[in-house]
Amino acid sequence: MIKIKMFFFAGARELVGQGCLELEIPLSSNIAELKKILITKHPKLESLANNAAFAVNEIFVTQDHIILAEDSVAFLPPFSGG
Amino acid sequence: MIKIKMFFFAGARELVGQGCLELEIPLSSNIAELKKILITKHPKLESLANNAAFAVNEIFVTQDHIILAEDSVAFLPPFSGG
Amino acid sequence: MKIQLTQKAIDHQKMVENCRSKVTGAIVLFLGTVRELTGNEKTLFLEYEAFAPLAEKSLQEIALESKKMWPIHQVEIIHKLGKLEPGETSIAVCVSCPHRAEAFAACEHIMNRIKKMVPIWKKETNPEGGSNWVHPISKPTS
Amino acid sequence: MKIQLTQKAIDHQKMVENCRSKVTGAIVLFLGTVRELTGNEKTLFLEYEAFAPLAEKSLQEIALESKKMWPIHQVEIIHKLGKLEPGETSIAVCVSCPHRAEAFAACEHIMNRIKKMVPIWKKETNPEGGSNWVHPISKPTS
Repeated sequence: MIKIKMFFFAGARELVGQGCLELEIPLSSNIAELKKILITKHPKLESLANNAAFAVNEIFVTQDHIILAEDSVAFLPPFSGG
Repeated sequence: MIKIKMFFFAGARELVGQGCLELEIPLSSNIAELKKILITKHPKLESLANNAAFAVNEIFVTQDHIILAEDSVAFLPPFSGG
Repeated sequence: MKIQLTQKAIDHQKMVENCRSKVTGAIVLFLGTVRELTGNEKTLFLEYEAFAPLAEKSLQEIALESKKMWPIHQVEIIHKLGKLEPGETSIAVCVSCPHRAEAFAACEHIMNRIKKMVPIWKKETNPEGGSNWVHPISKPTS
Repeated sequence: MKIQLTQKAIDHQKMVENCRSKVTGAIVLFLGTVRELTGNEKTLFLEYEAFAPLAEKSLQEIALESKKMWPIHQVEIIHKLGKLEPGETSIAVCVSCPHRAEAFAACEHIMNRIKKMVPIWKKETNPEGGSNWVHPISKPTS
């Protein structure tokens, strides 16, 4: 298991109840696997998770990106800026 | 013959040497015929005249528009506003 | 709707505030400004001249036509006449619409029509004192 | 090039003056403003939130990408965060280019990219006190 930092924004932050939390996930998990872990813990996140983008250490990543220990992972619901 | 007022703008005004002049033209002349009269009087106008728009009493008109006595006719070289 | 030919500097800040509203989500402002260089030709200043009554009427028609084509909430068009130096605003068009695609399309359309349809002319004077009226025969300059 | 997320009112007048130059002939300013009505839903105010470091980086990338696509002389993008009331400017994009077609295209492209690519979100609050985050699943709102 590795420890990572999760950051939630906007609707996701409100559903989770906090903007930031520490999480333990299996070694070599990718973003798709992280999503499943998050949905198990917070079932209400499912719809947003399926449409969210993810960033690791402030860089956008794809579903197959492998997460490393101490990474900062951001859960980014569909954008509505502008 | 009828009397009309001719107005010239921009390059046409400079070629003619004045912005406004009175002119006598045959009864029932249209714009195309007026152009020929103007070019005969001011040969330097030819190139501009072939590309100019015309307005009668502040309304755009086509080549076959018949000019009436006392009309104010404007010679409008290609536009370059904006 | 406000259409104006003016000898004064154009106050685009005011135009934007006149177009701003609570019912629209997009404002597009276009400013045409005097360039110092056209190709290799240097411009010291420009002089704009209009056939004012017909120019105003043409601008009105362009604004009305655009209001039929897009859901324009407010539109303002101001053209400066007289002498203008490089960097100065010669024309400003401001449009507000519910959404941005409409506002961009309407504002650009208005500018394209102005270039083609409005009896206004500019004369360029170069640093050597030479000058000439711009009468684009084939295509309008921008 | 200036990219900014701010809590303050956006000074679009200053953005235009920063983009004005003697080498360009066209300035296009876009303002996104808060609408009071979306369909039949009334909005009392909006709250904008950003993942700031990534939002700034994304805005930078969009500006740089646009500079490769068009001859942009100057570009400024400012997004307001925090609470906004109907009529207020949430985003301003200002671009100067040699000619107008480029300036319109560049400014609209930048806005389209911002809507899609930048981690910023808005929450709508209605007069009854109800509120919800806007997370467009199928298509972005404008």
